[in-house]
This record gives sequence, C-alpha cells and structure tokens, in this order.
Amino acid sequence: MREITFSKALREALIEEMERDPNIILLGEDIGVYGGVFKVTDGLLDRFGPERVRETPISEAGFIGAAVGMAMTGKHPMAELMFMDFAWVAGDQIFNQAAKMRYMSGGRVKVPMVIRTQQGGGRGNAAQHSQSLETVFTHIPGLKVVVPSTPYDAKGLLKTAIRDENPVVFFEDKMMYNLEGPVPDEEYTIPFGVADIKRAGTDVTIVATSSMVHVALGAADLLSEVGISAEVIDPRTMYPLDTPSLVDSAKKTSRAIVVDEGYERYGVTAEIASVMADGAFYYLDAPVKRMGAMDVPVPFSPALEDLTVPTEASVADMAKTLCGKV
Amino acid sequence: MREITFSKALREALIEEMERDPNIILLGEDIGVYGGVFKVTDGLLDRFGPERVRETPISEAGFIGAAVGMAMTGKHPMAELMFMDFAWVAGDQIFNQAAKMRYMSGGRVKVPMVIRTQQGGGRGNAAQHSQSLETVFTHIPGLKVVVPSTPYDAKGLLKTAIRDENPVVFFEDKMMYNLEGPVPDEEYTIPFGVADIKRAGTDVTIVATSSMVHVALGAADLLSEVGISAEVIDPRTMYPLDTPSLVDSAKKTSRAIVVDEGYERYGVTAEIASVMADGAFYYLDAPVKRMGAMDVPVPFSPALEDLTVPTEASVADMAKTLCGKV
Amino acid sequence: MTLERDDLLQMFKTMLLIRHFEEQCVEFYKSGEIHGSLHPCIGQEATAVGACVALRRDDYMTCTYRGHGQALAKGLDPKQAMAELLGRKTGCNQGKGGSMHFTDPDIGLLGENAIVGAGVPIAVGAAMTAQLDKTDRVAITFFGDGAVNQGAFHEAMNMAAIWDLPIIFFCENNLYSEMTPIKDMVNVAQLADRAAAYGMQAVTVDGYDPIAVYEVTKAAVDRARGGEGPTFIEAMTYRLFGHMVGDAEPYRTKAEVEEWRKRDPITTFPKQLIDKFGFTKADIEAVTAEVEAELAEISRFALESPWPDVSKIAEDVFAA
Amino acid sequence: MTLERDDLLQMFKTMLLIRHFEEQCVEFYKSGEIHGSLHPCIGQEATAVGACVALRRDDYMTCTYRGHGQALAKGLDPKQAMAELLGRKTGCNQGKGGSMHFTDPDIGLLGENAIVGAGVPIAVGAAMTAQLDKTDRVAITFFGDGAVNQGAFHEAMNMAAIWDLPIIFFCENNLYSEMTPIKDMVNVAQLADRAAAYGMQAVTVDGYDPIAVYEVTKAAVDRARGGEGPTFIEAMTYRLFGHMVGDAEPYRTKAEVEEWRKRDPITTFPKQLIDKFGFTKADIEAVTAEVEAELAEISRFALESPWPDVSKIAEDVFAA
Ligand SMILES: Cc1ncc(C[n+]2csc(CCOP(=O)(O)OP(=O)(O)O)c2C)c(N)n1
Ligand SMILES: Cc1ncc(C[n+]2csc(CCOP(=O)(O)OP(=O)(O)O)c2C)c(N)n1
Ligand SMILES: [Mg+2]
Ligand SMILES: [Mg+2]
Repeated sequence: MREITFSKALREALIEEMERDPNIILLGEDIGVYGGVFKVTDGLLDRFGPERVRETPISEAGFIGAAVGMAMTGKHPMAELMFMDFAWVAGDQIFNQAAKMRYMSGGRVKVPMVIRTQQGGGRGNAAQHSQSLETVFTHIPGLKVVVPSTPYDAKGLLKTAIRDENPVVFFEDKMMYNLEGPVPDEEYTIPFGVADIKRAGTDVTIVATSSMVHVALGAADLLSEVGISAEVIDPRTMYPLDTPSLVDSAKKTSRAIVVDEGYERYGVTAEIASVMADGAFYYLDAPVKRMGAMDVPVPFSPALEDLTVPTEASVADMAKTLCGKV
Repeated sequence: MREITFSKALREALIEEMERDPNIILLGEDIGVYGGVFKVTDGLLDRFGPERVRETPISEAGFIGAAVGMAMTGKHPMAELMFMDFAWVAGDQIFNQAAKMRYMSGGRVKVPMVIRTQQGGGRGNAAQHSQSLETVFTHIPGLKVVVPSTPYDAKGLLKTAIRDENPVVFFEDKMMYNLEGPVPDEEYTIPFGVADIKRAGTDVTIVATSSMVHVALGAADLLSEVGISAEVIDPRTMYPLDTPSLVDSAKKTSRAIVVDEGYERYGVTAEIASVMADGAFYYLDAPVKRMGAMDVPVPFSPALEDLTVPTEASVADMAKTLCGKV
Repeated sequence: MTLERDDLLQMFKTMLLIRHFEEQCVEFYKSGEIHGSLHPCIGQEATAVGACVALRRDDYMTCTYRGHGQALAKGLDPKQAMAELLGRKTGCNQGKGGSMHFTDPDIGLLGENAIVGAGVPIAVGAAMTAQLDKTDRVAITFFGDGAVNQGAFHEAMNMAAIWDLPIIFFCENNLYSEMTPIKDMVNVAQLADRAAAYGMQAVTVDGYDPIAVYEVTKAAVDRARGGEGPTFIEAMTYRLFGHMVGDAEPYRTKAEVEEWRKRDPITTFPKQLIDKFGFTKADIEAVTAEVEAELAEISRFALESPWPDVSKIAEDVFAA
Repeated sequence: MTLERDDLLQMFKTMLLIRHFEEQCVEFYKSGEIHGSLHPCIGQEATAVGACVALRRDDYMTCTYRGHGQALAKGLDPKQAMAELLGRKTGCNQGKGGSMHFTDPDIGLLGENAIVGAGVPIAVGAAMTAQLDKTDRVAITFFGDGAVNQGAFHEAMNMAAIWDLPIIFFCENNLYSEMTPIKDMVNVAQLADRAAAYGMQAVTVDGYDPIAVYEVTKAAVDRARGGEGPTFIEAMTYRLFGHMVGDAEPYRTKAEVEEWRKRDPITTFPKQLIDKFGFTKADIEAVTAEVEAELAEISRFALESPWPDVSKIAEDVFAA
C-alpha cells in the first residue's frame, strides 16, 4: 500500500468530501492563499474557490458562531482553529451553542459541522500554543471528539466526521503532520467509537491517544526486550468511547495504564482509568495507572518541555512496575 | 452559634476583607445598585463606593482580562461572573492568561484574584444557565478551585480565597444562597486542601461536592434506616484536593461513591474515583462508583431537569447495591 | 410590499397578542406554572412587530431570551410557545428549551439565546448560507443595547460588513442592560454610532412607532435582498416591565416609567389607527376580543398539554 | 520632555540594537539554538522606539509575540531577552516563557502575549490600577492590525473609553495579519476609524518615522497622565521580514517589500540624523560599532548561560 503523510491524508479526505458535497465550506485563518499554517488546506483555494475556502478575520468566536448558523441552515461548515488553545476565545460558540443547540431545540435543528484543530507540545511553542484540551471537549455533552494517531485513521475518521450530522471536533497533533503511513487508494471510512488495537499483547494494556500512541508503541518495544508483552490500544474517538474494548483488554491483561498528552489532573486519563477500574474490577492485579502531562503550563525551554509529557521510557517504567519487574 | 444564610456569610467575608485590604476591588455586572442578581453584594456599593464596587459592561473577557492586569499591578480584584456558563466567553482570560501568567513569567509576576461565580441546576434556567463546570477549571493548571457547601465553609473559604496570592475560582450554588447554617461571630478562615467529614460512618464513603453534599447527607439518612452507616466527606476545594483524607476514608469503609453535579462523563468524579481506586486499591470490596449529571445539556422542563442529577434516593440506592443490600 | 390598511390592523393585533401573551406569562410565573427566568418584552411589541412585518417567513432570525414577541411576530405558533414556557411536550422545543430558547426552523427562527451577543454571529452564518445559495433570503438578529459591548457582536458586525452579507442587526435600545443604564456603559450618543467602525450603514428609529420601525426595517431588508449588504438598526424603546419577573427596579424611577408608558404602543397605536387611518373603535374592539379568545385557547392548550416523556430525556443530544 | 539631540542618537542606537538583535535571533533560529516560533519585528523598530521613548520606565505595557523590539525599547535587558529566547535559566522568565512571553515587572512589562488581542484588556486593568492609585502612570498596549477584529480588543476599548483610563492603544498596522491582508478583513479606510465607535480620540501616524511616532505617543501619554483618557494610535508600518521565520511569503510581492525597504527606518533615520540634525557619519559609525560590540556580548552571554534547573520545573505555577 502507498505511504502518505498525515497531512496529505487529511487533505485527501477534505478534497474527496468537498467534491462529493458542495455544502461543505471551509472557514479559517490563512487557510486559503497560504494553505493553512500547517499546510493541510494547501491548494484547496485554487480548487474550490474563495466561497468554499473562506479566509476569516481573527475572530474565532465570530466565525465558529457563523459556522453554527450555517450548519443550522443547510451547510456543512468546517472551521479550522489554528491552535486548539484558541478554543478559549470561541468557547461560548463551541460549548454553549454548537454543542447544545440541538438538544435545546428539542431536536428541531441539527448542527452538522466540524472543528478541525491542532494540539500538543514538542515544538517549543510554550504555554499558550501547546495545550491538549481534549478533556474539555469530551466533558461537554453534544460534541463528538476524534483523536487520530495515524494517516490511515486520520483520513478515515475525518471522512466520518464530515458525514456526521453533529458537531465533531477533530484533533490533529502538531508533531504528526509529517508522519507517513499506509493509506489505501480506495475510499474508506472508519466508524466512531471503535478502538483499534495498535499492537496486541498479554501482560499489560496501554491505552494511548493521539501522539501518545507512538510513545506507547515505543514503550512496548522496550518492554518486549525485558519479556513483557504490552497491548497498545487506541480509542481513536474520545466520545463516543469504546468502553467494552478497553475493559476487555484490561480483563485480559489484568494491568492497565492510560496515557494521554493532556494535563493529567482531572483529565481524560481519569475517565478512562475509572471506567476500566470499574468494568474490570475483579480482574485487575494492580490499580489502573494514569500518565498525562505534568500539572504545569507547558514550559518553553527545550530543557523542560519534553519532561512534562510521558515518554517511552517513563511509560515502560510504569509498565514494569505494574508487572513487578523492577 | 448564630445561624445565617450562605449569601450573608459570603457578604460578611467580602465586607470584612474589603475593610481590611483597600486593594480589594469588585468588578461585575449589576453588582452595585442592584447588589448582584443573587444579592450577595447588596449594600457594598454604598459602603465602599463605585471605584471599589465597579459595575462593568457586559464584557466578561474584558473585565476578567482587566482583573488580570489589576492583579499583576498590585490590586486584588474579585470578578463576579453572574453565571458560570459565561466563563465560556471569557475563557481565554481565565485559562490562557490568569492561570498561566505566573508560570510563563518564570515567577516574575503574581496574579492574586478571585472569580466568584454561581452554578448548578434546579431553577429551570435551562442549558446555558445551569452548568456545573468545575471539571474545566480544575483541569487547567494554575487555578485553585473552591466549592463550599455550607455557610460556615463559604465564609471561611472565601476569606482564604481572598488572601491567596493566586487566581482562585469560587463556585457558589444557585440553590444554596438561602441555606442557613451556623457561622461564628469571630474571625476564622479555612485552609484549602482540607476535606471535611460532614458525617462519619463505617460502611460506605460518599464523597460529595457543593450542592451534592446535602444530597449525600439525605442519602445517609435513608441509609441509616436500613442499617448502613455512610460517611459523607466534602473535599471543599477541588484543587488542591485532599487526596489522603479521601483515600483513608475509602480504606476504612472499603466502598466508595463520588457524587458531583457536573456532567459525569470525563468529569471530576472520574478524577476523584480514580485517585481513590488507585490509593485504596487493596482495601476496596467493590469498584468506586461515580454519580454526576446525565450526559445531556440541562433540560428546561421541570418534568426533566431534576432527573438529570443525582438524588438522595439514587445515591442511597447506589450505596445499597455496593453494600449488597438490595 | 408597502403596508396596506389591513396590514396595519393585523400589526396591531399581533402587538396586542404579544402583550396579552406576556401578561399571561407573568401570571403563570407568579402562580408557579412557569419556572426559571422570564424576561417579558412588555412595552417592546412595536419593534418586534414592525420589524417582522418587513420579513418573509423563510427569512432567518435569531433573538434573545427577551424574544417571545419577535418569535410570535415571525410566525411561531403561540400555543407551542406557551406550552414551551410551561415545559410541556407540545412546546416548540418539546419543553427542553424553555423561555430563553424558542426555536422553530419552519419560520426561520434559529433560536432565542440565553447568552448575550451569542445569536449575532449565528445569524451571520445564516446570512452566509443565503448568500451562498443565492436564495435572496435575509437574516435578522435582534439583541439589546447591552450586547453591543460583547466581543461576539463586534466580530459578527465586522464579518457581515466585509462580506456584504444580507443581514440586519436590530438593536433594541431599551436604555438598560439588566439593571445597568447603557449610557454609563458606552461613550457614544447613539449605539448606531458603532456601525461606522465597520463601514456599515446605520439608522436610529423610534421603537415605539411600529410604522417607523417597519419602514427602516423594510429599507434594510430591501438593501440586503438586493445584495447591498448589512444594516444596523437602533430602535429606541423601553420595557414597561422589569428586566425579569422579580426585578424590584431600584435602578429607575417610577416617573421615568410613567413617561414612557404615556407612549405605550399598545395604547397609542390603536389611537393612531383611528385618528390617521380611519379605523373605528369597533374595529379595535373586535381585534381585542379576538385576541382575548385566542389567548384563552392558548392558555388552555398549554395547561392541558402533557409533560415531556421522561424516557426521552437523553434523546436529541445528537442527530442520528 | 521634548527630544534632545542626544535622545535622537539614542533612539537610533536602540533601533539598531533591535535590528541586530532580531537578525541574530533569526540566525540562532536557523542554527537550531532557538526553538518554537519566532516573529521578528524587523522593519518595525521605529514604532517600538518612537513610542517607548515617550514612556516612563514605571509605565505599564503589554505587547504581542512580535514584541521583542518594544520590550527592549522599554528597557528589558537584552542579555536576559536573548537568554530567554534560547530557553536559558538567565532569561527574563527563566526560560519558561520564551519568545512570545517576555515579562518584566521591573520595567512595567506585563507580558508579551501569544493570543491575539489578549494583552489589550490586561493593559486596561493596569490602567485601572494607575487610576485608582493616582500614580500618574499610564499603560500602553501594542497589538497588530489583525487584533482589531478580536472581541477582547473591542471590550477593552470600550471599558477604557467609559472609564477615561490612562491608556494608549497602539496598533501597528503592518498591512498583514499573518498571511492575510488587513484590507480584506475590515471595511474601513483606516483602523483609526474604529475608535469613533467608542468615542475615543484617535490618530494615524507614519510608523516608519520614529520622530512622528514619538510625537503622537507623547501627546497621548500627556493626555492620559493629565486624566484626559485614552487614545488610539494607528501606526502605518511594515515588516521587512515574513510573519515568522519560515514564512514563504506567497501573499505579497517582492516589489511591495522593496518599496517599503527603501524607507527602512534603519537606513533612513541615520540619514535624517545627518542631514537634518547635524550628526556626522562618524557619530553613526560609532553607534553602530557600539551596538555590534554589545550584541556580541549579548550572544555570548546567552549561549554560555545554563539551562533551567530541571528540578524547578513544577515551581512558579503558584505564588506561595
Ligand atoms: C455573556 C453574558 N453575560 C451576562 C449575561 C447576563 N445577562 C442576561 S440579560 C443581561 C442584560 C442584557 O441587556 P441588553 O442587551 O440591553 O438586553 P435587554 O435585556 O435589555 O433586552 C445580562 C447582563 C448573559 N446572559 N450573557
Ligand atoms: C486568538 C488568536 N487567533 C489566532 C492566532 C494565530 N495568529 C498568531 S499571529 C496572527 C496574526 C496577527 O496579526 P496582527 O494582529 O496584524 O499582528 P502582526 O503579527 O502583524 O504583528 C495570528 C492569526 C492567535 N495567536 N490568537
Ligand atoms: Mg437593554
Ligand atoms: Mg499585522
């Protein structure tokens, strides 16, 4: 199978879907002439014109609000939030409007829209440009939340997101755009709420999301060197969450770690750990462990930044402790 | 001891602290002439004048941002967010600015400010005026989060909040303002990070926050009728969280339920349940259970609203199940 | 369309219906039938009706928690509206939204909104749809004076201006935002002065004169339909009731209220109909009787309507 | 204060220091010494220096990720600045903030900011402190043309206007917000036109003329100190470098850049000093040599500085 980058996989999904459905409209800052600061929308302005690739002022509340209005009137807007951190200036339109509109209307309207955004550390962008805020989005009812970790998943899940009739938030990881991976030429989609076992194993379950999938896979390699067989499982969507698969894996291995790049405290690892601890209670040999980002705003210095997130070594160490191999 | 309302306890704390420290400045909508829509600041304009009780335009991002600037330059502002739901229009100033400023500056500045706000359902205010968003605030490093459940706690914790040198978010419950309770005449403060056992018990631990403390106490009454002794423990501050006390209680009773009015999914109950499940792993007879609000925007109809949050009966039922008494 | 004689009487009828409807709401609130917060538009009926008469049923609209009058004027079934206020299954939102969230896509109503300023960008999005689809629909967004200090308002105004969108920004300047006088919260003489910052056409109108409101709105709608872009309308109006039921009104004087009450459109407009347009007292009385009968039916319908199905509580979060 | 001859030379020196400092940053970025995003103000030195000369050291200031020049002009130690960019312990923020977050309360710098528009209300708060304390300090907030479309800007402008705050809103209109021409994003001829919406005094100035910038800023500062309230300044300027290191600049022509480069203040201002103010070529050369020596020392200091203490990574989230 051909290998393409994460970024190209996303662009293909956008192009194919925009060709299919003329109601899909992109909105965002610098997405046109420049093709987006991470180049995901490169070439789309030429292809689809300025009405469908609409460059906006620096008015996130304004254009996400406009996307809500477009979605309620028959369009399928896709708003690009250049950095997830900017969700905070558009919070009302995302969390009070897009997420709640259908329910408040008693099902009278629907709000089919996608917010594509980009998250995570690793680029020295410091505290206001490096957050992983999936917890906030998954906590609020009314939004679906997608966190792809491979080019294959990215393309298939983005297509599903675009075809969904609800507000979907799609999180890309800023360090992953150049990651290459196999993506078939043929059309495919990936359903929401289906976790993917990225590596099968028997001794310990590592649930990992987005960028942390690769960290977990690296950890699994390290673990195999010391005779520990780790299963790496990627929920792919945070909501809906494939609880049964996660619980089954924990039942099978009887030990589990949950790894995510968001702040650990009151973060998504807590939800996942607690549903696993509940569902697999009588099977667990040890408490479910959580590993997220340190409880600090992301520091700038390269001497500090990477220390705030889980690494292959730290995840492997945790697994060894759980398996009694230290 | 005299009994006063929750609202009066808060007002006393404000008055005493404002008398003590001229740098304390209140900011907010309708807090002056009207005394605040929940009347907490009643009379303060007359007492302290318009410079210290500053009525603002409907510009939450603007005046919370201004509070950040005041705090960085020597004042101790207290911004009132009329409903917590409005945090979403001021999110950037709360989460990207107030919370991160000190860390980003490498400790060069401090941001001593309080955001007082009001939360919860029960008044038919529907989806955009009934949220309990403590999860969002506790997830972001740099904020302290206070959730008092009694007039006594409200006064003592608000004084501590005001004397803290950091951004503190103080959540009042809209149904609790008229709740009466004992409050001493003498000056006192309550330290952050110290949970309070609201009722001691031996068979099951119920961790409950804010309004849910009263639900838990009611449940404990119901449980005592069937011979189950429930311990009700109130963390009082979500961050810092008194993990040792919670874990100790779970170790003692070997069964635990966490009850909170926020959305259950990816909510604070997950954090608390998972730290308890981890810390008391070898003592627990059953999985730690979580009870939060249903995973829906708060519905308006009185026929629906109350069904979305835990009740005395539902908490008692859960406890009975855990104790094998159903 | 210019207003015909019949339109005028119909306008009065709608205004009166709104007034009686809201007075009934206040009663229901006091008797405990209506929960939550209730923000009557009593005194502001002329803006709602004057503006909505200039619109087509398929035009888009957003408004605020104070939008009952606008919703009814745009065509919302008053029975469904009242049932919604009572939290019943037959409400326009099945009881899930309530007073602050009336929504009805059949009449283009994309929601009242409980967040100040939030409906403004949403209406901008609807106008974008209309522009893209070349349907010649327009969008209107109603908001209060206090909303002009909210960031979302600003961002939305600018987007509409740069994209020449078919939208009318309709500001009901009732002098107060909750309990705060707007004059303390802006540094301009008229809120219409704000529009210049966006290069947008603007006009201030007497919001107690339904015909004047109709005329400026009609002109703005014509411009929008003709592709000439957005207009900001500031209508000077006044609520004869408090901000919400329960408001003790310490922030304004009785004399001020009385001054405005003299101009109450519900009493002055019928006089005008008689004096200037040749209607008779009997015409007015007939309309009044009709409204009273309708209202009795509305209340009965709402009171007798069933409660929402508890088993459906978790439905409608997502579309299938 | 009016500008003395020595002030002029000092202004040039600061401008040159900023230019060389930033050119060095670009080098360090390319060689991998500087991580993250880097947004040089190359070409915009005249606004930074012209404005900051009109301020006192104890005046408050907020700026943006493009604020290195302003920070240096306000008095930030360039060694600490460079060390911060390299993520070192000796940086003004101990390496925790980086390029977009220089902060130094000793010179009133309340932070650059990585969120467009966010520094604007923060400066309003500082101006409130000054007004409350009657210290006669003023606040200045620097932001770009793109920021005028952000809600926080709007809310802050309004608050400053209604409360007559001692603050200067300094908009560097460099024609682009990232890769987007501002002319497509507003519907007014000059951004200064926005100020009328708030009843605020405004002026547009040539941002490539440091003396003109000084003069309008000085007038605004005097008004603010005198209790006469806020001023909005729009300085027309241009970045001679891209938005950030790595910007391929497809959105503007080489010819446009060359047109502005002809007026580059770093080359035109010294000419003006010689032609109009009687300085000699030797004066300029002496300053240039000084700056070069300083810069060598700055770079050496930064490169030799230690990394932050890993054990202190979790410190500074909260004050004790
Ligand atoms: C963002 C936000 N802030 C504050 C409120 C609380 N609030 C509800 S109505 C209101 C006053 C609005 O005044 P105005 O815009 O003049 O409308 P009016 O009520 O007079 O029709 C306020 C402050 C809110 N709902 N949303
Ligand atoms: C709220 C927000 N939206 C978007 C961005 C991304 N961004 C960074 S700089 C920039 C352009 C700002 O342009 P302008 O205000 O003109 O300042 P300049 O960079 O030209 O100095 C954008 C869109 C951001 N940092 N914050
Ligand atoms: Mg008003
Ligand atoms: Mg710019």
